[in-house]
Amino acid sequence: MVRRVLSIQQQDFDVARLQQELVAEEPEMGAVVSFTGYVRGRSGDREVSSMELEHYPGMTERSIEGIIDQAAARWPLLGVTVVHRVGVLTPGSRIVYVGVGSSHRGSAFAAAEYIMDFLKTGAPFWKKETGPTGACWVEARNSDETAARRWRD
Amino acid sequence: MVRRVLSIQQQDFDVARLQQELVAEEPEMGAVVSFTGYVRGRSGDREVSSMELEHYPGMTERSIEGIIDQAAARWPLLGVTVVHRVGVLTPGSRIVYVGVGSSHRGSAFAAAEYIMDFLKTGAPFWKKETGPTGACWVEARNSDETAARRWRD
Amino acid sequence: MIKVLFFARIREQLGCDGLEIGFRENMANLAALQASLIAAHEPRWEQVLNAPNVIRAVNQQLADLDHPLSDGDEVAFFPPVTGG
Amino acid sequence: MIKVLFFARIREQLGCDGLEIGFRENMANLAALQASLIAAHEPRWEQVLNAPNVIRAVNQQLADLDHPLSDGDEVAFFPPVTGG
Repeated sequence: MVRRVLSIQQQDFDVARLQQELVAEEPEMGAVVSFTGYVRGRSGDREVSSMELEHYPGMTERSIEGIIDQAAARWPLLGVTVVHRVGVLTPGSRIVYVGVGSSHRGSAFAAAEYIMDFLKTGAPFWKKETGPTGACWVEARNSDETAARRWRD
Repeated sequence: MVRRVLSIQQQDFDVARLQQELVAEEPEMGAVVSFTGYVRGRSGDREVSSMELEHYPGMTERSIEGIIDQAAARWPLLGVTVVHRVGVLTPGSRIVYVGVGSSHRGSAFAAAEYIMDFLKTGAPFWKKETGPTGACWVEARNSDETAARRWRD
Repeated sequence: MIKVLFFARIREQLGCDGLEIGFRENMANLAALQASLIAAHEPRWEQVLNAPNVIRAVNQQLADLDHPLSDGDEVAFFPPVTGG
Repeated sequence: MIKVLFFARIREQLGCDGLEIGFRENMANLAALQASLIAAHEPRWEQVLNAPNVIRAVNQQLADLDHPLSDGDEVAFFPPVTGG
């Protein structure tokens, strides 16, 4: 079973520490690919002053465990870390971290992108953006569905 | 022109600081993909006790600038950082960092992998591995050429 | 007893985080449970729960309307996800 | 003057980091320069510089053997790269 760290949390995270833990004491580790998502100050042409992230406790963790299992079955991975924040976040804040360690870069890149694509479409998180004219739930994007679907072909 | 940081250096680097500089003050930044390469303790079935990285000063920087230009022409990028170490490194050490920032994750993933593939095949660096039975120059891998070639199709 | 949860936009449109309803023989599947919820509330519930992009889960796994239910199940209704 | 550099395995096989040679009319291209280098050294240079996977650069850009040379150019010989 691939070494894994999974956390849903309100507080910020430290990418260097997460990467250090992913790599630690693993002599075969040759490649780490990480993704960090940030709150942008604009969404389309709306200004965003803050964002609130809601999730479904329990189901979120199960979904992400399942996504990691799928990725580990497809590629030879040495470690996977997924951290996703919830609560109120301001522009420039980190939202999500996905780190994947492997012996070679090809599987690390592929698995990190796979995990992000399925996290976007299969893990129960919802974003509500607040701007000068009020708060709106973010609508799901077709491009995310398309990104996840290409792994099934 | 995409904001860029490029360094060839003997000393280690701090992935959190490099990522912080990549993101700083850019309100459109939504996604950062980073790759970190590490010295592995084994190479095939040979044990590796240390590795020496040689480069061609001048041409190395030009090659990497050209690779970044190509990536920035293909994808809408907000920032690119490439740091490559030279000199003697021991297993577990960081060798290379590629960080790419963009508004959306698709272009950040694609450009980071593109830059790594061309760095592996087009930038003049050479590795010599030292193990219990002596030192050997690392042979170029066909899989790296194949990885770079797929971007041309 | 069936535990019913609502999230995000759906939670706000219904003005309800969740509720518990006694399990009855006529709640054999998710469609039947949804019909009981609609019957027991204002017309707004019908519009919200029948909307084409509502996602449903039973015991934290995605489920279609014909998914069978048992006493003690946890059912959730939510909009398409937007995390990451 | 042409500045000639050797790197990595090729540097070690030749036992030489680099050298400078006066530019002459008969060094019109990279092939001609390579022939002069081979003619001026031990037979080992021919094996090393003619090996099928040798990479060559002129003024820090990859170049084929028919690449023209001018006085003041920087020429490099090196094996396939293995960084990253």
